Amino acid sequence: MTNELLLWLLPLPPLLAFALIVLFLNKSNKASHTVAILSVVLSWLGSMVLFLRALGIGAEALAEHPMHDSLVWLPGKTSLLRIGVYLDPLTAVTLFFVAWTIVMIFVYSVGYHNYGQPKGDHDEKGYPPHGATVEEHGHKHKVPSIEPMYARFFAFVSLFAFGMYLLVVSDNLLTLFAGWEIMGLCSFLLIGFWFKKESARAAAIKAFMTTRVGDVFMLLGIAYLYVATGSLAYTDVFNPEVLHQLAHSPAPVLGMSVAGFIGLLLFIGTVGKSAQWPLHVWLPDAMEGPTPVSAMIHAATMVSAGVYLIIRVFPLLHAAAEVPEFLSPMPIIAFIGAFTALFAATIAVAQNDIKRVLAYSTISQLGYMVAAVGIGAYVAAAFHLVTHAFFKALLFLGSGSVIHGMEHGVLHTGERIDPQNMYNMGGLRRKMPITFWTFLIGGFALAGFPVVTAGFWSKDEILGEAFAGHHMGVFWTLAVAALLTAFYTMRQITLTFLGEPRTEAAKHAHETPWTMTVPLMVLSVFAVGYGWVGVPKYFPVLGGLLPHWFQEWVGAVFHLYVKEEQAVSHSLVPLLVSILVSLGGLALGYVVYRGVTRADQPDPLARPLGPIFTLLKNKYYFDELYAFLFVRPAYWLAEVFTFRWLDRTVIDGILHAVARLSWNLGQFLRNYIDLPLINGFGDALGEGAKGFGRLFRAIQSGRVQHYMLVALAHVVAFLMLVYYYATMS
Amino acid sequence: MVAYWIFALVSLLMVLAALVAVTNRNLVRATMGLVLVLFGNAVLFVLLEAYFLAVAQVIIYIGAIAILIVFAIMLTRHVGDAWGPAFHRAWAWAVVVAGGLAVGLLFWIAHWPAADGKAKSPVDPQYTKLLGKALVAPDGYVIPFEVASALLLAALIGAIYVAWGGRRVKGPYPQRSEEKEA
Amino acid sequence: MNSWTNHLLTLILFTPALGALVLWFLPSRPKVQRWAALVASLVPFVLTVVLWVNFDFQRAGEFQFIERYPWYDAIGAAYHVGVDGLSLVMVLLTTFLVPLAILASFSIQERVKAYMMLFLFLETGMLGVFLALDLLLFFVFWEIGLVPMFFLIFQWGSAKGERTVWPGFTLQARVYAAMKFMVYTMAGSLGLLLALQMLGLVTGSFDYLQVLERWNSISGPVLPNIPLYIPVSLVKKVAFWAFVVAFALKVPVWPFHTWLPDAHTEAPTAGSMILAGVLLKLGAYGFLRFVLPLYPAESQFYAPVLAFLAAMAALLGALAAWGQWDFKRLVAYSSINHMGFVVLAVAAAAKAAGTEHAVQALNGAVLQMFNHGLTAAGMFFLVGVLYDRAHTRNLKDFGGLFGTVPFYGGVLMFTAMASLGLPGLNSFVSEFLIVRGTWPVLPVFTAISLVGLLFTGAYILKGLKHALFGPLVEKWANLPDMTLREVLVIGPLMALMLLLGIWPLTLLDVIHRSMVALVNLLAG
Amino acid sequence: MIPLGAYLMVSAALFVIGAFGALARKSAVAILIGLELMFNAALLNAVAFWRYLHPQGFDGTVFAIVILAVAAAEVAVGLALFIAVYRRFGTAEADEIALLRG
Amino acid sequence: MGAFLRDPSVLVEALRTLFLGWGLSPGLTTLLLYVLGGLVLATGPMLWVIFLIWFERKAVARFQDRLGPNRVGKFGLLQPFADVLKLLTKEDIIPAGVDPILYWAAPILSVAGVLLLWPAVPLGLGIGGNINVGVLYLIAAGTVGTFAIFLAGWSSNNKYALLGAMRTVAQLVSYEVPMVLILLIPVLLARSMNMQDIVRAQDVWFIVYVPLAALIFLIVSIAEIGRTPFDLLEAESEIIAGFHTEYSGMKFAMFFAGEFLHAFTIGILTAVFFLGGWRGPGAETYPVLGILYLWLKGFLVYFVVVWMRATHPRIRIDHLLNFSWKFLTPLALVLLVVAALLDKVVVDLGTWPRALAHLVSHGVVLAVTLQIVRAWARRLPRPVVSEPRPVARPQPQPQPTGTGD
Repeated sequence: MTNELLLWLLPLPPLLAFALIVLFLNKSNKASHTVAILSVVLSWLGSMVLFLRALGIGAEALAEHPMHDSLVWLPGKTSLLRIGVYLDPLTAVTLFFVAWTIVMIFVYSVGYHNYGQPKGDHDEKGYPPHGATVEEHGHKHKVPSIEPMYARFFAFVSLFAFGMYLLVVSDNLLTLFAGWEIMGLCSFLLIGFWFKKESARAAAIKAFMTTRVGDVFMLLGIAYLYVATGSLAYTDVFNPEVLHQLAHSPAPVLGMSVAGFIGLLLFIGTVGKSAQWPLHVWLPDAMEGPTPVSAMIHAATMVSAGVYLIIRVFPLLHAAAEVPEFLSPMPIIAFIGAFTALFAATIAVAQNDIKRVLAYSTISQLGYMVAAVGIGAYVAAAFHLVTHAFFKALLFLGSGSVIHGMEHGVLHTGERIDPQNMYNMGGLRRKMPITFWTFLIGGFALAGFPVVTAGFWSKDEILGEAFAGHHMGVFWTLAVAALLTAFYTMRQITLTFLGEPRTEAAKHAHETPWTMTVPLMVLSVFAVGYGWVGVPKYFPVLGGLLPHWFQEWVGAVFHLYVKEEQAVSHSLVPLLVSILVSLGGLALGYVVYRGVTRADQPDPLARPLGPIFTLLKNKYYFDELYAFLFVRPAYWLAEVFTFRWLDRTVIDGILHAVARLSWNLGQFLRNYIDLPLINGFGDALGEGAKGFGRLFRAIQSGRVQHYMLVALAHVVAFLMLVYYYATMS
Repeated sequence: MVAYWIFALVSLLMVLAALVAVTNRNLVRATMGLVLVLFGNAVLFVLLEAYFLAVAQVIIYIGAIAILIVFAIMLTRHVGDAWGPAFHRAWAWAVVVAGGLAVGLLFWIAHWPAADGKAKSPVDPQYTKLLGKALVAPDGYVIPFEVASALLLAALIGAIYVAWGGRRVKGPYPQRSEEKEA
Repeated sequence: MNSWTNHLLTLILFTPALGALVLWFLPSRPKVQRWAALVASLVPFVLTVVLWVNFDFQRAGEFQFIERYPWYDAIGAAYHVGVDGLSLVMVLLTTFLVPLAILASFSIQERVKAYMMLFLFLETGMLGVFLALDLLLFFVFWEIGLVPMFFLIFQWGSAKGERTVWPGFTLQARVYAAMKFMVYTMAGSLGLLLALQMLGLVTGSFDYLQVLERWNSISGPVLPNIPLYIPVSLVKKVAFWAFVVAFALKVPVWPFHTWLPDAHTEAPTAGSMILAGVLLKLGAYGFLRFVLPLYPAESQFYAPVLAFLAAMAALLGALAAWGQWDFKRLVAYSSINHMGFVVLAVAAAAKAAGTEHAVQALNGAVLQMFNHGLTAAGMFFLVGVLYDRAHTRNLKDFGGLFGTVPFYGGVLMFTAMASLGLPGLNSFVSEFLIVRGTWPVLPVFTAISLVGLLFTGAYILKGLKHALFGPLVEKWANLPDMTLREVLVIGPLMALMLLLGIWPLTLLDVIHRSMVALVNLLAG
Repeated sequence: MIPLGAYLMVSAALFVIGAFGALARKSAVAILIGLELMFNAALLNAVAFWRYLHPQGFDGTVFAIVILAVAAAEVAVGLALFIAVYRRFGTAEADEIALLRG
Repeated sequence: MGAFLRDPSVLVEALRTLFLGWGLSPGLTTLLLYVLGGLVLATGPMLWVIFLIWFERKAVARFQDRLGPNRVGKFGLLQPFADVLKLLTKEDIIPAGVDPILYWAAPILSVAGVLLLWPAVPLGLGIGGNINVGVLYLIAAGTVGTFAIFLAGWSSNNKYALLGAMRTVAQLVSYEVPMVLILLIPVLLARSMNMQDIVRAQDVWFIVYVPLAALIFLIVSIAEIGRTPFDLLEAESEIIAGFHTEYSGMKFAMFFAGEFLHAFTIGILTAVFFLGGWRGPGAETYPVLGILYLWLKGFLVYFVVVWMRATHPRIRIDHLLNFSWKFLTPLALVLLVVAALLDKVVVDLGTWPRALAHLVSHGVVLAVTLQIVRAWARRLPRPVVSEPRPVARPQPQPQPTGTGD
């Protein structure tokens, strides 16, 4: 099979699986997960084949001549819009991590949704399973029950996978946007998967609407790009000449070049999708979905898509930044990224929900990537994207495993506690060893534990680039964020796994089945190993020993646009800072939270930080702020202003007034014109005619012939008269 | 030459028949006189090369009007019988007026220069076809044509209504009361 | 082209009316009437497919299948019909939707014969508007469409509710809606009729092509043929606004839109389907067929005004939809929102006459018309399905239906997403094209409209949220899922939504060719 | 060729005879017969004028056709009235039916 | 001979030369030729009637399982001649109180009315009638027959004769309406009132185009000639012999001959309007052959008429009139309108598609008509034959009240 055909076919198996499950297989759990997993494995296989073939071609060659195929999709007056598939080194690495994480998440989902367990006692569609009672060895006890909408889950998640594959293999922004939006829909469906839960419903809508804000801007950006270049394909748009032209023509607003403006608009799409401040609010709420979905959104697909986009359009941003007479969008991007990284990290410190911590850490890490792009470190951003995908998937799946184990305990003991609250855990390392070790690896990777973990390499590269590029603000912000990251990661590990169990449920927690642990193990391999393919050249000792394959591979894509930098003297400052914050944060976290022994104990930081802690715990009151600033006024605008006031009162009021006026006019005409004047006149006429009739009734003989006689006599007389005058003249 | 003879013969016949039609006491005979006049008129039309009108004359006057008259006579008993005087008392006045009319008309015709005129040009062989088209052409005679149609329809409905005589309409199989009682 | 297809348009146009007459003679049993009406409406669809097959797509910008017979020679009016790409698409939409609407109205129980006959007459009226190439004929069909719709709303509208017009004068809601619909549209038609007659008088013909040619070549400061010495520019302006108001009422453009929510809400399900699916397109079609070609200069001059109104429609329509708790009214307002984009595109095309932008905008507009026909019809139908079962449309009464009626839920989700403009489904393509076409021309209004697009998401999600999501209301625990008939109605709609989303060229090709012709015409 | 005057003479004669009949007869049917004679006279006139004066035009023939239609309508209504009157009064003598006398 | 077969007018030309050779003036010659032609046209059919009488008696007899005339001549062929002789020699009875002129005029008009139809009939290519308003002429000439019957009835001074005459007039006038309407259909299809043109237009016989119209025409024609099942005018059981009760001898024979000839004439007319007239293989080349074809077709229809006479009972007078006014007239009107509209659309399609379109339209009209008739018939009250008798059935059980509704 040719590469291009394979690329075309790549997104299709999940779509087919979606269609099959929705239309035919929704009754059978086994068939649906078989089909779903089979489909993603097929796509995975295709991705791997393509990846290997891409490796065979080599970075430079592939960057020069990417795999590309397209066909006409939309007509235009002068040009046709083509859509197609595309594979260059960036696509290849993205495809790599997407394929792996998706397969792992799919396999994990089988266990997570309790496949093979009995049906719940009173589970119903739209609520999470509540557990089933089974009789074992003569006594009843509760065990987790299978998800009532098992097949539906696999259908949705397959569609999700389709969206991501579509986005990745697209050769143009339009199909990228299509995949983007399909994922938006899927996130809506999956966050609201337990649709009868009020919180899930609200979260789903919040996710969709918040990302849609970004999407609308992005659509505008795409449209603008289409206007400006007549094409949306990367090959056409990122043509140096086109870029040059875009970068040198002014945009209507903000003093930007067209390229910069389009880049900014597209970036707003990223802000929405990758949950950057100020559109970050949806992501933590998205935890309402099942955990595999969280992993899917946070690692494999959605948020990665945002960063992927911004890296993908980097040539555009870069071109815009190159022209000094226009405002560059890059600082904005860097600012938002760095700010988000710090901002989210601070919130994460004060969260108790195991998934929420991770959610904020995702926002924070995405901020890293965005900031990296903002300072021009696109390769570092891509690198962090990949490593983050692996370890974040690992962490989410791990946390899901923890929750699952906790739920088992909760069901067993019947305690009424939140199985997601870290304060209710503790000491799980003994109960769930595989989960513990894999989680530990993931956590350390997140924290950037030096040298060993992938997270260290990628994060270090970002810091290094920031330092090297003299973006000191970004550098220090990110460094602080890294410290906080290490801190809350260790807080999480300590609270969850170390120490002693703080509740009965934690004591009865169980290791999860193999379908869940195997993905954890596989991902932990990548969480460690993937870092080793991208060790920077300048790194002491190791830099010479290990390959810096990633930098060369992805960098090849951008060498076409970015001039080779002069050999920058690489300082050791960022490296040291990186190691310092990582280890310091970890240590600090362990020290502070080591002493938590009771479930209802207040957070050790609560007292020293005081109101700041409350602020952090309430996420800086952003939800409330948005509700006050946007949501409530919008509701008022919609219900009261537009509908009740403008439509019903003003416009309809005018109409009704006109109607009433006409009505009254008609009444007036009838009562004062028609009846007295016109009818009166008619009546008078009739009366007059009657009078005449009375006068002339005498000559009515009633005999027809009489009348005729008279008439004819007149004719004769007339004839004679005429004849008389005719002859006279 | 033949045409002259035919014309003379037919005209004479027509006048005689007309006299019969207005004087004969027996209405059926009077009607037959009328029919003869109508037929004679059709012959004159043929002489005038108005073939279509000749045929129409026969169809409408003889085929419809005369038959209707006959029918009416037969539907009303005794009316067709030769009974009583044909004219009412004031018939002399009628003679006077009709005579006056006759004198007037004859004078007119006699003194009208165009009266001894000859036909200007022959009739187009396609005349009937053209006439048909003219009758329904919007810039032709469609309005008189439609008015005539409307008139005929009105007459049709009116005649039915008037002659109906208020009889009740019954179903095709009137239920006889005996049958019901049985 | 053989001689049979010479009369194809006439056949398409009058088969429904003929079918209605046949219906008259058939027994009044509902079953017979329904199936007969369905068959009668399928015939034009089949004929339209034949038309589609025989259509010369290379010449989509010209009128084809022209039939011309003198009708009223004295004033230069003729029975003149023909299709170009634009009409073809609209005819296809009409003949495609009507059978589905009739199938959807199988649930009508009372006075089925009258209902079906009205429906078929309505189809003829709508088709006539799309096919007519004679101004007078156009107007006649324009008005013909009103009458059946009026009765459909008036007689078969929803039974509940009333509206107070002014204190002491309260009407039943459907009566109110029907009257409003009728009076409103008639008011618009008044100006249209006058303007049409003026055109006919000035150019001496009612033939579209001749009017087009002569009207645009009028030179000199004073109008010919009219013994009033009025300056041409003034007349053109007034006539332009007469046209615009008539069509804007029909589209409808803010602030002439308030009849629409009432009429759509009160009409029977199938009536709403057709109302939203086709009748609104009449207005947009009028813009494309008459306003732009006849008044290129005025359109260009007043494009910002039109764009402002359109942007308002897009924004306020979406907002008002969001503010609704009546599901059907919500969908009704969504039509205003969607059609606002069409008018926006028209305005942009007028402003940027002759450019690539104009072509793209108009492509988007026509495609949006078709797409909105599909999605709005689908949404109305689905609301109707829900109403048939629950006898309420209040969103507050629903909840959690996704578990009870999963199939319905899926279908509703699909259709709603199509309406929202999810890529991969039809509306996205048209919205994208419109934005692409309007953005460079009218950036501010496009931006306003895009805010509307944001709220499109909001109201769609609101509907889904309250109907499908949330805690289950016990009342609806045993709600039956969709029947086969209902699936047959929505199935073709969904198939087309998907097809057009994935492969818009199926329609866009012909639309594009005709729009290029139109834009070239505008550019002169 | 026969001169126009000859036709006019015949027509005049018919008209006068018809007029006399219509004026003098007692029976309603007979009056109708008289009227028909008058109609025919007019018809003959119309056709004769057409033939002699405007053989290319249509006015005369159309006029004749309208006369035919009017005559037919008149007879139909007249006879219907006649029958109705006969039913009502038991007679059809015109001068006995004078209820409309003022 | 060959020349005559190709162009029969050579005979006329030969005669004309002959007469001119005798020294007659051209005008007189023409007149003479007209008279001669008229004589031939009048005598031919009259002689043919003699054969028709024989044929009908024989055919009806066969239908009724009898032998029919078989005494005079071979197969009784000479029987009609014998009858004619008998009638000629009978006493000419004139009842008292008859109106002498009209009484005499009636039988003559009766035959004349039929013979008047013949000049319009195209006998072959270039032979026979070629009147441009031929169809109108037919209708006009048809009225003469009506008059004859009416005069006969009225002048006889006989109650039954008058009743018969009234029935006849009512019947004939009623059936003239659908006949005229139906005749307009072939006129419309041929775009001409000239019967020659109508025949020439029938590349495909019009019966293929408009079978219903042909059927209606046949029915209406039978009614026009007053034959079974429409022979109310001489319903023996009700009004003795109808209008010719008081006629005997040769005057009666003329009525009789007129009726038979009329029957054959409508056969010929049906052939002309719907069966392609004189058309047939070779009729264009040898017009005389056309006369033969026409005769055969006419005779075929005549046979159908005889057949109907032998098989159908007479129908009631009110049915007769209702049938015309409430069924045939509306149907004919609908057919006419449908044909007119349809033909406007399909006229350019070529012969067969056009014929097919018309045929299909007739199928549709027939189906709709049958539906309507069926629906109407269902609503008719059935004549009650007898009250339903009480039938033994189980005693009704007392139903619990309040549940049914």
